[in-house]
Amino acid sequence: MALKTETMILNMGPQHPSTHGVLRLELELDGELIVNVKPHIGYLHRCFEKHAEAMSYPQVIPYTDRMDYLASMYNNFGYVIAVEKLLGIQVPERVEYIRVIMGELQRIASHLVAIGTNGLDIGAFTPFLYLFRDREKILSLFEMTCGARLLYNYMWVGGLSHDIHPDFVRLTKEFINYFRPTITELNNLLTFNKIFIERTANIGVLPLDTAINYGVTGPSLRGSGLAFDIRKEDTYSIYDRFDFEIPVGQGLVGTVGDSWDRYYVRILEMEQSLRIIEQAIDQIPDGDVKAAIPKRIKPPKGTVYTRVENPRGELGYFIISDGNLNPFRVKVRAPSFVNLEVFGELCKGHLVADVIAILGSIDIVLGEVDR
Amino acid sequence: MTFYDIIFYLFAAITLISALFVVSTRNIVYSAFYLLFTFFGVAGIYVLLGADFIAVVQIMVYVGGILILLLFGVMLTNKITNVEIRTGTVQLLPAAIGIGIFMGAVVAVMIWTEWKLEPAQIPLTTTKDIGHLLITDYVLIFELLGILLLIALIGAASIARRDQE
Amino acid sequence: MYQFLFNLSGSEIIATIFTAAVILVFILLFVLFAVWFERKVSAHMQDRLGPMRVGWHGVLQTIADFVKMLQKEDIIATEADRKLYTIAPVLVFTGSFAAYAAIPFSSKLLGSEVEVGIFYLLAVSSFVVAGILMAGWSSNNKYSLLGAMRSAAQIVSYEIPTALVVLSIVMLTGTLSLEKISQLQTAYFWNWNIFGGPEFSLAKFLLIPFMFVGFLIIYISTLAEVNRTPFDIPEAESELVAGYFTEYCGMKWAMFMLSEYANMFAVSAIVTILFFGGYQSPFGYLGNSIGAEWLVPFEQAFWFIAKGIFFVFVQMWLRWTLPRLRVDQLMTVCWKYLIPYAFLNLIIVGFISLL
Amino acid sequence: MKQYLKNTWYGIWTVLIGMKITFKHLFTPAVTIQYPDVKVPLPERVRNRLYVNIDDCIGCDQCSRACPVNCIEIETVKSLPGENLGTTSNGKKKALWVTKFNIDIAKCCYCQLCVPPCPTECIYMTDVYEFSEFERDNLVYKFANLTEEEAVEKKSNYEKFQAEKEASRQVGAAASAKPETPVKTQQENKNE
Repeated sequence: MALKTETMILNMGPQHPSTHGVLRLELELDGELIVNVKPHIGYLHRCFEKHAEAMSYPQVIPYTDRMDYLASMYNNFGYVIAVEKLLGIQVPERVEYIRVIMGELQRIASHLVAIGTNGLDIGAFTPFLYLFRDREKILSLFEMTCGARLLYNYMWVGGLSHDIHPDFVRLTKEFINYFRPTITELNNLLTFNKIFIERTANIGVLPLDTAINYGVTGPSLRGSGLAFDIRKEDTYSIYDRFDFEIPVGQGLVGTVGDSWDRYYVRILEMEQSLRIIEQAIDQIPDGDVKAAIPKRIKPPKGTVYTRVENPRGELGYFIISDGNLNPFRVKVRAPSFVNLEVFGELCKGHLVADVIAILGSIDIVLGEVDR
Repeated sequence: MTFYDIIFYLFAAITLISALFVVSTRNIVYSAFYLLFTFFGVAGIYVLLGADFIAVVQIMVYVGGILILLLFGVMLTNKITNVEIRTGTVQLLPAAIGIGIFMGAVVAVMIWTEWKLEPAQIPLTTTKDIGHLLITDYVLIFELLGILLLIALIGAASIARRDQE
Repeated sequence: MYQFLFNLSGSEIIATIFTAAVILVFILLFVLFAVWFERKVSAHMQDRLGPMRVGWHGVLQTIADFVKMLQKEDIIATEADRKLYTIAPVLVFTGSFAAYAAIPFSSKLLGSEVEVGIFYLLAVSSFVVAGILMAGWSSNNKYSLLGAMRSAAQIVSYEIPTALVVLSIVMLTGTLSLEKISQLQTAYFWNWNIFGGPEFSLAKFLLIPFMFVGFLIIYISTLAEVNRTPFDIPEAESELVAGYFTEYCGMKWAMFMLSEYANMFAVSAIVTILFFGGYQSPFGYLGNSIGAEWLVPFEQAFWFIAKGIFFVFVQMWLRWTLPRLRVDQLMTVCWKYLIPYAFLNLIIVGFISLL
Repeated sequence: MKQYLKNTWYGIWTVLIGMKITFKHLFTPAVTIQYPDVKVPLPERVRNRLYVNIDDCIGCDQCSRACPVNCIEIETVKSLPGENLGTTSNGKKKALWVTKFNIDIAKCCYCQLCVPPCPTECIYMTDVYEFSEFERDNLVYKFANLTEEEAVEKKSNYEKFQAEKEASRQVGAAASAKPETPVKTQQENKNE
């Protein structure tokens, strides 16, 4: 028996509490089932790429902070690597080690927010606050080092803005010891909670070929079962010196590539990041962190593309230099933006409540999507 | 006029007035909500008659079940944005004749029946007696009704089921 | 209490109004306390402090909030249906207030001794549903309507497992009256229904596990009936913003909150009465042992409120622990898990109580 | 059927585990503080409100050029040959009157790019972080220690001096025109 039905358009966002910022979703609903999703972006567009053309090379760094404001360190990291490649300078060992440690701490901090907000969208308020409590500890480490808690401007072309604090090594070790049990607690409280599993397992399954076709990277791709990590595939900095694994989604409680897998990959990645930090923290050589910083950054004519494994995926910087003080063009391959493309595909046939669970598991930052 | 009389007239007024609105309001959603007050008034009168069990059943089944279902239907078919379903008046003359005859019959029955006037004796509890009667004298009917409802339930579920693709 | 006031004043009207007023005052005081308590419980569970400024540890915070709410402008959206929009919060509160009429706080302090008490409680909750639907529809907001629909579907379905468990208790005690059910589980805690009731026999011990299952079922389903996490789908702030009361503000919104917290206590009271001895003290009465008979009702009221608040605390505890279910999973839990278990439980309890 | 029972059990069990964890946390001390009463000690490198020690400033404009958001505005007037402006604390001789040194802290992005270029280390970030204002204009911090009259005076002095020099050059009609001077004035115009 066919009844004549109509779909309903529901506007979700830009002021919706769980669209992670100012994303607007236009949902086409059949009852509560989703027929189609149209993400509308651009509410946070700040013309980063155009702006960078008017800035000198070091002045761009504070702007990269503001793209993915949950992983500022890593944005700096990618940018300075690109400019250093353009300039052809080698940074001191000490700088490389500190950069890796900072980058991995930032990855943990960023994943904590991703996991926490994913839980929060599903209704678990308490784990979210526990994770924020732990993130604050990482931010304190950063603050101690460079004086800022969110937008660091810490990595400079050819070096760092500050050397690490004398207490940094001790406090970081303390943090690692403190943080390991917290992950276990989180797993007990949220990850393996039956309700959480029901809400995320088999929801928003992203098959591997779709993921590759859309260019999805980062934990979202690894959740679908492909161990692709730029830290291993296209090693930069000194990542080849550390022993770590690339966790992939295995479909422990559902299908490979579902929301739960993407979530769980992040938890496993935090553990791997802890491993990297543990290895690196004892090996930091002595030296000057500002030795290689050039007085005037004026790269020769040329282009460069570098990519790093940002907590959200492949963060690429494409820089064209025309030999001036300002870059001619800075193009960013923002992982959140690319990952968001696949969102509509994931939501089809799910319920309204799943939209936010899926969105949380993709983990986008609107600052980076819109740039 | 005692306290109970006042309450009785209150409930009666609620029932009648809201019943009037149910038929006279043009907005269907309003009608449905007025029906709520009608049911409520009737339940109140049941309580005053000492039929507390029936009163509660009245609220539970009619308000909690049937009315909610009705509201569901009305609200989901009515578009949320401004388009309102309204009831109109059609076939005024035949309806008037029909209602006139019906009213006449009711009034005639009211007048010509020999009402027994007894001092009111409100039974303390009715629940137990109802229960006993249901599983002794009326057990067959009770069971049949149960089966009927079950069939209706299954039928409804099978109609409402999404088509398998 | 009604009888007492009636004797005192000699007027039915005054007695009625006073009884109602006492209950209303209790609800208001309880809500003031519960809102503060909820905030403190959630804060301490999340390693926070919660409100600390107004009064000792913020005890007067709710009053401050209430004053703020009174000052708020009463905004009604232009496209909203004014009449229904205004009635809805009143209707919702009426529903939860009416439930209190039948709850026995102690052997003396009870609004009305309704013979079909527990049945009545289940019935008046349908007013809340109608109110919620009214609020959702009249707001003229898609989120509100979705929230109202979900809420109505949820409350109507979860009435079934509740009723089934209630039925098993009714079979055990042979009465529908809340007052009588409380009276039966007298004196000490091992006489409570959760421990198989007052009669000392083989059946008592056989009943314990099934009573426990029954308690779990009714607790879960009442949780759903008052829209608390993990069943707070109708007002899920992360998906439907606030569900049926998205558009409300100021005192009208406060009415919804009032009703929500009043309902929390009401369902806790139901659980207490059915399984945990109602107003009966777990350890005997001080008033009886020192010969001060007048003390007993107060002691009973104390125990009743204490038990009620304990279950309210558990509700809060669950809320700050669990994520929320999806709307279809909510129905799955109800129809595929709770109802079969409740049904099975009902049959087994029926057989055992025949022993 | 087995799956069904397992689901039920798993559902109840994980809820209980979660409840155990939250109950434990009910008695752990809070990590938050009562902010305006209790304040977190800030680390020494903390980056908050900018401060300029104007006594040390030589008006070199390096910080202003390093700033990515152009929140620092500096105006200088060249000193006359006879004037002594004193020295900075690290021994540099001042040569410019700093007539205007405004920082619009509302624009500032706290990136600290202005600090390292300063040759006299006179601009730095302090640990003051509570400086909200009701008027946005109050967020423009004026660091120049010359009063307005003094600034006008210095400016006119310099212009007079410049005019005199020009006049003497024209009078002398010598070929010793310095190419440096017009460049300087141009830059000053730009700064205005």
